[in-house]
This record gives sequence, C-alpha cells and structure tokens, in this order.
Amino acid sequence: MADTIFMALGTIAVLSALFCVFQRNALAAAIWLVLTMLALAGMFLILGAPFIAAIQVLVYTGAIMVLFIFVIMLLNLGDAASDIRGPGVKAIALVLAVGTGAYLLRLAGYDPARLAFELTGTTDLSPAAVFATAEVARQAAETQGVVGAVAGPLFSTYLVPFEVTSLLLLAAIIGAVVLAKRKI
Amino acid sequence: MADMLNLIGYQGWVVPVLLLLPVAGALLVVAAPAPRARSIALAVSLAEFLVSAGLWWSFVPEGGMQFAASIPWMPQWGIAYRVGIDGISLFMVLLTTLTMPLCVLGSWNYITQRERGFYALLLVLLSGILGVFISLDLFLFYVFWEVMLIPMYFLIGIWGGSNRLYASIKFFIYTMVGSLLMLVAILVTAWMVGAATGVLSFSYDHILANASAVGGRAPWLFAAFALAFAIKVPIFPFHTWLPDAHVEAPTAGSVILAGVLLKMGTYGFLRFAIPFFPDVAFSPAVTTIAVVLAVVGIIYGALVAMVQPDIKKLVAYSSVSHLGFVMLGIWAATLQSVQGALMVMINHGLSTGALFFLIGMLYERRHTRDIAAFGGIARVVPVFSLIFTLVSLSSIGLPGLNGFVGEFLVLLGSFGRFPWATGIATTGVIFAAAYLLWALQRIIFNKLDKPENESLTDLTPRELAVLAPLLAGIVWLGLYPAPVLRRMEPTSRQFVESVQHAIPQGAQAVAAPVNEGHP
Amino acid sequence: MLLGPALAISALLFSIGVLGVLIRRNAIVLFMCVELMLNAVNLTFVALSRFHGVGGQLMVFFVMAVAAAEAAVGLAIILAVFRHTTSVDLKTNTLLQG
Amino acid sequence: MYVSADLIWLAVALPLAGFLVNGALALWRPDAKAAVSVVGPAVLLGSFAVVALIFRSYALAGLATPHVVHLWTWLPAGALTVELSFLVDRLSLVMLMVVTGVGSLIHLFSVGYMRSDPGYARYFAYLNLFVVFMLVLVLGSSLPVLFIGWEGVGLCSYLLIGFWYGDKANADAGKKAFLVNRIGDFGFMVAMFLIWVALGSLNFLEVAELAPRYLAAGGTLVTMITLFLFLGCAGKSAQIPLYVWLPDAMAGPTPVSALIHAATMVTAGVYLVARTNILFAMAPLSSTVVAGIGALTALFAATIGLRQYDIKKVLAYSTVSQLGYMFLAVGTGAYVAGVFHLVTHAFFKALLFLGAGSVIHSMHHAYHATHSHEDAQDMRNMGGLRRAMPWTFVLMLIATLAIAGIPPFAGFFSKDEILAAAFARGAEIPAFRLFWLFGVVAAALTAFYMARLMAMTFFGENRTGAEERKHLHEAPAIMTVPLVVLGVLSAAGGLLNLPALFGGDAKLEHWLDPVLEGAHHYFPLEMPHGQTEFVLIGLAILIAVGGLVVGWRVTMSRPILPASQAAPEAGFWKVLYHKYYVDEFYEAAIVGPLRRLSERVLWKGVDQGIIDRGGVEGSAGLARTLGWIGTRLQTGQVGLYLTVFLVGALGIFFVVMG
Repeated sequence: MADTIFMALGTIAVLSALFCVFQRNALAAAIWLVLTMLALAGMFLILGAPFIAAIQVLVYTGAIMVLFIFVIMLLNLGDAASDIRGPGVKAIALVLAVGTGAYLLRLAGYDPARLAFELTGTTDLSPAAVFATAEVARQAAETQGVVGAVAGPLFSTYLVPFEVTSLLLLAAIIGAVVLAKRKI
Repeated sequence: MADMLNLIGYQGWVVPVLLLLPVAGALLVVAAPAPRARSIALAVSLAEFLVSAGLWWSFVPEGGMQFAASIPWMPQWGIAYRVGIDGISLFMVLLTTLTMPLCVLGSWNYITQRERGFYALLLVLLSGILGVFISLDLFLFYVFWEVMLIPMYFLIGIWGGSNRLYASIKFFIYTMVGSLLMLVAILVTAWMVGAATGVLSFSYDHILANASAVGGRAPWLFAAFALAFAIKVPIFPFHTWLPDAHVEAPTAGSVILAGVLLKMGTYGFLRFAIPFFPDVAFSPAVTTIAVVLAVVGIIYGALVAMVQPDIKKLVAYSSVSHLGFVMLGIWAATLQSVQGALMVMINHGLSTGALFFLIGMLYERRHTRDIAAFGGIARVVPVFSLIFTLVSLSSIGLPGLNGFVGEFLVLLGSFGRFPWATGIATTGVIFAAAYLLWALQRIIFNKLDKPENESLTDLTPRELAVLAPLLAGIVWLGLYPAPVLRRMEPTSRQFVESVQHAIPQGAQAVAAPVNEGHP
Repeated sequence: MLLGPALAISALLFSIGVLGVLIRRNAIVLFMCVELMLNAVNLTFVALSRFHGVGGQLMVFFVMAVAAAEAAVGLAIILAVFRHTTSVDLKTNTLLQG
Repeated sequence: MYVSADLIWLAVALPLAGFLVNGALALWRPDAKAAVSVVGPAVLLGSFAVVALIFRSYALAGLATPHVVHLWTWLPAGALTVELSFLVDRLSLVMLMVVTGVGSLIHLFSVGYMRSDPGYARYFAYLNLFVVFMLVLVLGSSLPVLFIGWEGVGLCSYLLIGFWYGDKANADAGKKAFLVNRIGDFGFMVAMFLIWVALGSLNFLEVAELAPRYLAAGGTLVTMITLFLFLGCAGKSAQIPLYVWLPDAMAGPTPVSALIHAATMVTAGVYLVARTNILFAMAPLSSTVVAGIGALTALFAATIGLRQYDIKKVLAYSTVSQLGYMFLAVGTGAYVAGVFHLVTHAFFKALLFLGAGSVIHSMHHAYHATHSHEDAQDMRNMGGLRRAMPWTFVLMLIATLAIAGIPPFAGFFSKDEILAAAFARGAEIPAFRLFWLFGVVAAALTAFYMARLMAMTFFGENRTGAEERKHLHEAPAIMTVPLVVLGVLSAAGGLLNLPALFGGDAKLEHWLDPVLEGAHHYFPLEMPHGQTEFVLIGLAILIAVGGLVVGWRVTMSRPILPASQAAPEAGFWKVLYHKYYVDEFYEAAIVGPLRRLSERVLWKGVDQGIIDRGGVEGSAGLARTLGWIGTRLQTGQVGLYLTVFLVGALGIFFVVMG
C-alpha cells in the first residue's frame, strides 16, 4: 500500500516538475513546483522522516515558494512573453539533461543488499546486520518521538554546523535587506 | 662607557627594546591627536637612536654575533626569535636609527595630511628595517622583510608625488617577485637542511653550518636569493623601479629608500646568499656575471644620471652607480674590498640621504625638481649651496670626505682579483664628477636668471638640524674612519676567510700579469 | 524498501531541474529549477538516511536552511537587477561580462 | 733656534684656521673686509715662518734623513694601513718654501686686487683652503694622503675658477678643470692599485725601499705603474692631451691664476714624478714617454701662445709650455733640473701673472670709470702702458727676460740645465735628441711670444681709448711690493743652483741628492762638460735673444688695431688663434657622443625602452593579454556559464566515477 502511494506521489512529483519547467507563465510554473514539493513531502513521510516532511511543507512550500510567488507578482511577470530558449539551445539542453538523467538513473538499481555489499565488500552479512545502527536509531526515534530523534544529534554532534547555519541566515537577512533597499 | 652600559644590563635588553619601541611609538602616534603626531614620532625615534647609540661602545670588535638571543616561537617548525648583531649589522642598525629622527624632522612641515598615519608608518618601517638587519632566523628575517615592504608601499602611494600609484605598484611588484622567490628558497633550504640533519630549524647558524646539504639545488637556491637581493640593491637591469620610487616618494621616503633600504640587498648578499652558497657565488660563471653587472651598473648609472632633467632621478641613478661599487667589493672578497663595500653602504646612506633632504628642502620652496628651473641660487641661499656642494663632493668621492674611503678601499681591494673590471669601474669617478658637477652648476651656479629664485629663503634652523648630523658624519668618516673600520674588520675577516675556499685558484691568476715578484 | 524507486525519482527530478536551468531565461524560473534540483537531492538524503542513520535527515535540514538563505538573497538580487534594467531576462542581463 | 719638523702640522693648521674664520665671515659677515684682510695673508705668513724655521734648522743641521710626522691612522684595513702622516724631507721642504713663500706674496697682492669684490671673504676662504690642501699634497707621506691634497687643490681650483659663477663661462671652466683632472685622477688611482698589488704598500718611503727589491727594472709592471701615474700628472699639470682645462682656468681671478695655475698646483705633477723618482727611474720607457709628452707640450703650447690676444691666455699657454719643460727634465732623469725650473718658474710666472693682474686691474678700473664694455684683458686694447705703470713694466720686463732665458736671470739657468740634460740623454736614447730640438724651438717661440706680449702691452701707442687713458694708473703698494719681491727672486733665483761653470756650487743639486740616490742608480745621467756645454749655452742665449728680437720686430712692424676694429684671423694664424680646434674636437668626438649615448641610447633606449617598456611593462602586458583572453569567455550569459559548468561536471563524473 505504502509502496503504491509512494509511486503515485513520485509520478505526481515528476510530472508537475516537467510542467513547471515547460510552463511559460512564471506564476504557473511556481504553482507546479509547489505541487512537486508537496508530493515530495508525502514521500518523505513514507520514507520514515516525518520531521523533514513537516518542515518541507513549512519551509519550502510555506516560506520559500511563497517568497517566489510574491516576487513574481511584485514584478508583474505573470503574463510575460515566453522565456524558453530557441531550438538549438533546447537540443543541447535536452542532450545534457538526458545525459545527466541517464547517468543518475543507474542509481535506480540499488537495493539494501547491494548497498550493504558495497559498504562491507562481502555478501556474508545481511543488510539488517550491516545497518544495525540505523535500525537502533529508528527504534530510538520511535521511543523519543518525531522531533526528539532529530533534535538529539542536531544539538550534540551537529551543533557547530547548526550554529554556523544561524550565522548564515543572519548574513542572508542583512544581505537581503541591503540589496533590496533602495537607499540605506 | 662600556662599563657603565654593562652596569644597566644594556646587552640584555637593547635588541628587544630596539624592535619594540618603534611599534609602541607607532601605537602612541595613532592614538594621539594629529598635530602631536610628529612630536611623538620625533621623541620616539630619538629615544631609539639614543638606545642604539650604546651599541657603539658596547660592541666588542670581535668576530661572531653579539647581543644574541633566542626564544622559541613555533618550535614544531624550528622557528624562533633569534637575533644578534655583528660588525656588519652594527652599522646598518646605527645608520637606520640615525636616519629615522632626521626623516621625522625633515618631514616636519612637508607632511600636512594624515600625519598620524605617516609617522606611525615611519615608525613601523623603522622596526621592520631593524628586524631585517638583526634577525638570525630565516623565517623571522622574511617576516621583517615583508613588514618593511608594506609601510614603504603606503608611504609612496599615499604621500607621494603625482605619479605615485604607478611608482608604488612598480616598487611593490618588483620587490614582491623577489621576496616570494626568496621565501621559496628559504623554505627549500631549511627543509633540505632539516632532512639532511634531522633537525628542522630556520636558525641562521644551523643552516649556515649545513648549507652543503642542498647539494645540486644550490645554484637554483642561490639564484632565488640573489634575485631578491639584486632587485633590492638594485643591480642593473633590475633597477628601473628605483628612479620612479625615488621621484614619487616624499622626502623621508626617498631618504630611507636610498639610505637604508637599498642596503638590505647588499646586506642580504653578505649575510645569506654568499655564505650559504659560496661555491655557487664564486663559481667563474656567477662571478663573471656579478662583476660585469656591478661594473655596468657603475658606468651605466653614472651615464644615465648625467642626462636626467629631474634632480631626484639623477640622485636615484647615482645610487645605482654607488651600489655597483658595493657589489664589486663583495665579489672581490678581499678584506679591503669587503670593508670598503661596507663603508660605501654607510657613506651612501649619509651622502645620498643628505642629498635627498636638500632636494626636498628645495622642493618645499619651489615645488619643482626640474634642474632647469634653478640656476645661480648660490647668491641667495649661500648656506644651502655650501652644504649642497659639500654633500655632492662627498658623493663624488673627494678624498677627505667619506665617499672616497669606501670607493678607494673597494677598488684597491678588488684590483688584485679583477684588474680589468676594477680599472673600468675606476672610470666611474670621472662620470660621478661629471653628473654631479654639471647638476651643481646648473642649480647653484650660473646666472640667477629666474625671478622666482630671487626670493628663495636659506635653510632654517630646523633644516640645519636635519643636515648637521649627516654633515658631521660625512667629514668624520672622511678624515677618521678608523674606529668604524676597526669595528667591522673582524666580521669582514670572518666573511672573507669563510668564503676563501670557494674562490678558485685560477681566478687569482687574473692578477698574475701584475704580480711579478709579489712579496 | 523503496530505495531504488526513491533514487530513480530523485534522478528524474534532478535531470528535469537541469533541463529547466538550461532552457529557461527567466531568472526567477531558473532559480526555481535550482530549488527543484535541491529537492531532488533532499530526496536522496532521506531515502538513504534509513540505512545510514539520522545524519541524512539533518543534512536535509541544513540544505533547507541554505536554500532559504539563498532564496532570500537571490531574490533580493533579482529585485535589485530588475530595478536597474526592468527585466529579469538573462539574455538582456549581461552585467557579468568581463 | 732649532725647530723640530714635528711642528710642521702648524704650517697646515694655520691656513686651515684661516679658512674656517674666513669661511664663517663669508657666510655671516661678508662685509667684514678688514678682518679678512688681516686673517687671510697673516695665516699664510705664519705658515711661511714655520716652514722657513724648519728649513733653516734642517739646513743648519745638514739633516738628510726624512722625518715622518704621524698625526693619526686614517685607513686601517688589514694589511693596508694608511697613516695620516706628513713626510718632511729635503724635497718637500723646497716645495713648502715655494708654496708658502709665493703663496704669501700672492695673498698680499690679493688684498689689493680683490678688495672691492663682494665675495672678498669667500675668496680668501678658498685661497686659504687651497694652501691647506697644497701643503697636504706636498707633505703627504703616502700616495693616498697625497691624493687628499691632490684632489683638494683641484676642488679649490674648481671653486676659484668658478669664483664669479654668475657667468656661465666661468662655471663651465671650473667644471671642465675638475673633470679633466678627474681623468688624470683615474690614472693616479689605478697607479695606486697597481703599486698596492705589486708591493703591498702605498707609503713613499716603503715604496722606495720595496720597489728595487720586488720590481724588475724596466719591467711591464713598473712601466704600467709609472704610465698611469703620469696620466694623473698630465691631468694636474696640464700636459697633452689633458692640457685643455688650464687656458680656460684663466676665468678665475688673476692672483688665483698666479698661485694655482702657475706657481703651485699645476706643478704638483712634476713634484709627484720627483717624489716617486725611483719608480720612473726604473722604467726608462715611461721616462721617455714623460719627456716626449713634455717636449711636445712645450712646443705645442708655445705655438698656440703665439697668436693669443688675451694677456692671461698667452701666459696660460706659456705655463703649459713651461710645465712641458719640467716634464722633459724629470723624464730625462734630471729631477733636480725639473725641480729647479719648477722653483724659478714659480717666481717668474707668478710675477708675470701678478703683473698682468696689475695691468688688468688698471684697465678694468679705466673701463669701469667710463662704463665701457671693452675687454680689459685684450692686449690689442692696451699699448704704451709703461708710462702709466712704470713699476709693473720694469718688473714684468725682468720676468720676461727670465722666462725667455736671458742670463743672468733665473729662467736661463734652469732651462739651460734641462736642455743640456735632454741633449746628453740623447746620446743614450736617440729620441731625446728630438725632444731637445723641440725644447730649443719652444725656447725660441717663448722668447717670441713674450716679446710680443711686452710690445703689445707696454710699448707703442695706447689703444685703450682717449677718455679711458686718463684713468690708467699704477697699482697700490700692497700690490707692487709683492711684485718687487718676486722680481728680485726672478732675477736672482738662478743662484739657487748656479752650476760650477759660472762659479756656483749647485746648491739645490746637493740639497736634493739624498732624495734622488735611488734614481741616480737606475737612470744615471752624465751632464755635458767642457766644449759641449759652452756650445749649448751659447746656442741657448742666441736663441733667446733671437726670439726676443724677432718677436719685437714682427709685433711692432705693423700698427695694432683695438680689439673692436681688428680684422678676423686668416690662414694658419686662425688655426693657432683657435688653439688647433682641440676643444671643438674633444666636444665633437667625446663629450657630445657620450651625452647623446647616455640620453638617447642608455636612458631613453635601454632604460625606458628595453627594460621598462619591454621587460617591466611587457610582463604586465602579457598578464593583461592573458586576462583579456579570459574576459572573452565572460559573455555575461548565465545560460552559457551553466552549460559549460554542466558539461564540465558531467565530464568529471564520467571520468572519475566511470
């Protein structure tokens, strides 16, 4: 059941992404992207990352995409003429995109067993044994709750990156204010 | 006097005080109100000079380093604060500390903008230069070498003449190219010596004792060191930054540049490049190149100086000529020539420094350095003219004044080894007289035919105070250089003896035709 | 375990993002395509976090923070450029020309 | 009273003190002329007194050994130790007497001559300083110490020639003198280096002792040393090819010409050869060169003197010519004759110059009084001055007879001795016969141009101008008294070294014997005796008298026109008048090309062109070009950047990850 929903969501995500890319109207493209993101949030949920799913909805769809839409509307770009490049560029782009996709799609063949083999170099161990620590973490998450499982490492192992992120955001705020203001 | 200095433990604290006092003074200058900056700078530089003056008595005329100290800095890489003074650096230190208060006093009214920055940079520069002459750790040496470069760049770039940006960037890039190569050479030398001896250390003594460990790389390392120093000296054809830098720099900058900074190049040869790699330095090919370039510098500098319309440029090219004598003396590596080279270094500092001061004083009055703008001013400014003549004569090398002592010893000492080159170099005395006397005539003699020169005022007491110490030095070193020569003799002897093994015996044969029946 | 499908979807989304970046001239849309690519990567992180522990999820968290910062600054830049040239078309905006 | 030679420093210190006092006055109290008038000559008279007393003590005690007065150590550098010390011996004492004696007289004369000049104090400061350096030159116990004086006198000469520096010509002349001397100094320095390399000492006494031991007589080394030394002498003593500065040096005040450019400084070269006589004696080739150059200069300068109109220029070329005689003497090995001629020449040439100065002084006043701008030194503007200036006329006549070589005046004996010596040497080295001939011809020319000078100046009609004539008058006593003293010396100076033939005892010869012992050994000279001597003397007198008569006849045969009305020179006279165009040749062949080379090739070409434009800016240009190529990739099209970026990223992926 979960697999089916996952595949459905995946299909929605890919299709709406395609619409987003080929949609002439910037506003519409943004709406299509929102749909992709929501689909992704659902997929995160299925993949066992409820916290990420939540902030995906909150931050991406709720904050970032709203910002995009806000800017698009502010600049009144809703019905601008087509900004899609000519056929020559399109052909090159298609080749590159397909190349990238073909290269990356090789990842589709991965399953836990192969992952375990690549990590350990033997087939003796079962994936469950190899990924025991992950299993432990998942079990801890179940006892600690959705947020607790993430919060623990975030404030211990990843404390420094976390703090740096806060600095980055501060810098971004100042930067955005400076750039956007007409006169300082 | 020496006993009295020992009583206050002079030997122990003099070097750190010399290095730190100017930096502290610079901070004080920055913190003080702008009109006070020059007084503070003068007080600090005078104090510095008084502190350094004790070296004269406290220094024992023996070989080896004195006032030495060593404090670990980055022990894992063998870098330490290692300092010391010997007969070579003693006079460079004294020359520097003597020049600096004069520079401050000479800039008294010349600098009217951003005084604090100017005087603070001067003091930092003082510290940097002293560090270069005092440090006995290659890393420390390199640090000071760069520390010195930056204030100089700003002195030219901010307080310079109309074309100052071009000049300062040219100066900076020229020096930087050389010093980066030197850094590479320092690192490679230290690393290879460390690999061979098992002790990674930037200590001068350690590297000097084991410099043979570099083996076949020696020519490349020598070349890197030599290029850095050659640019600084400057040796033809690396000299073209000098006229531009001199012309654009403010008076104090020119004085320091000519008086002290150029000596860092020759000092580098004497202290590092040659003692580390004597076999390379005195190989026939390198010797030929060095001596030819030295002689070319002497003649070329003098000839080009002769036709300069700008007084400062004229003096700048004359520096190229004078420093050629130093290079010749160093490469001849006889006791007389090396002592002579050291004397030329001191003398050039005194007389060229004085010349730049005089030109600066003229510039403050007329705002031009064009020789053609003057003429006949001896009538309106007799004291200025007298001093200008005296200093020019010192630069020409009139016996009885300081310039002669150095040139004479260099040429006398070099003649046995390079009779032809020395003979050609001796013609430099003719050209030196030509360019300076011609300039002298066009500036202070001839008819007073420019009305704006009629109202020139003669030197003020402050300006006389700037020139008096230099004039005293010019006359004193000309008539009684013995105390100076005696203090530098042991170190010079050490240098000569340490490189003697590297001088091929065949090279001595050059002097053979004039050697029939030498005692 | 959905690893393979998740990675495949991620690859497709990423390629679509690349395609969008290459064929669009509108700076804002181009920017959105970049976001799309970031999301594709996020999917990979989450999918693999099931095997490598919670670090992958945290990485997604950081990516989002960076994306947010980037969006804020990037859009501000676009606004500033638009104010200057009244266009967000990259063809007419060649300020980066050397 | 015995005065120790140790006190000789006092003779130097006195003029030095005078220099300091006068120099200070010149800077701050230029109007204190009375003080200057006292201090200037007094210090020199004091110096003369010191020297005279020491000389007397030496003579009475019959001391022959040199005495070294050590002052301080000048240049200690390992094996080289140059002491600043004075060497008092018989040779230096003779020179000291001349320098301080003639110097004192000229200082006294200057009091009258320069009194009205605004630079009076400065003048005496320079003059005192000159004497200081001249004494150091004479007294220096080693080559470098002598070199201090050598260059110092050059400096003072430079300052005094350009004394009236407001006129560019004067400043030019001073500079020219210094520069030409510097060429000579180059030779001097190289000679010092050679001596140092060969002998390891620069001290005169040590060199004299070591040279016979370590140098091969007639060898290359000693020849090179002496030739380079002679180059120095040629510069200082105005010999071919470096004589050109001396005639121009007449731009200085006339007493300066008398003191520096006739009596003392220019004879320094002769003194140096005499001082290092042992080296020259060991190098016969160099000696021949010295004598040859000397003889040639004597002749060459004398011919130019024939056709000059400036009274000082005539005397200047005459000086060059007489210096040539001195070099002929020392080159011949007749060092005593050289020194003897040096002394007598100092007397009569100083007298001639001072007399000329007296004439110019008078002429100048006359023109000044009438605001005329005629040339006060041009002989064509003079004539008949014997009436206005009888003292000057008589004294100059004595000097003329002395220089022309009329017995019993001083010049006759010294010149005759030189010619006799050259003739005698001719027996050994034939070239000397030619030199002798040059000397004889030059002697005739000397008599000729001196007769011309006297005739144009003192005889005939006065051509100064009707109004100006009234202002011509004899010089004041302070100027004529020194002239009288010099006149006595010029007349009786021959007694110093009266040869046995005339019943004398050749005092100077014996006096200098100890100094010249070594030279006599290596380069012995047998002077002619008996019949040859008589013939030579007769010939010399004949030539002198003949020259005078012809000179007088030729000059007086035609009316002389004042300078402003004179016709331009023509033919060979023109070549002589223009001094063989040597100055023009030097300018065109050496000075000009050197300046153009420096300016156009070295500075503009090499420095600014190759090094700066090519090297420095070339490398900057290279960097800029590379950067420009880089900018071409920066189209500003973000799409293009992205495409390129993706291609690169994919490429890396495929290559690295397979």
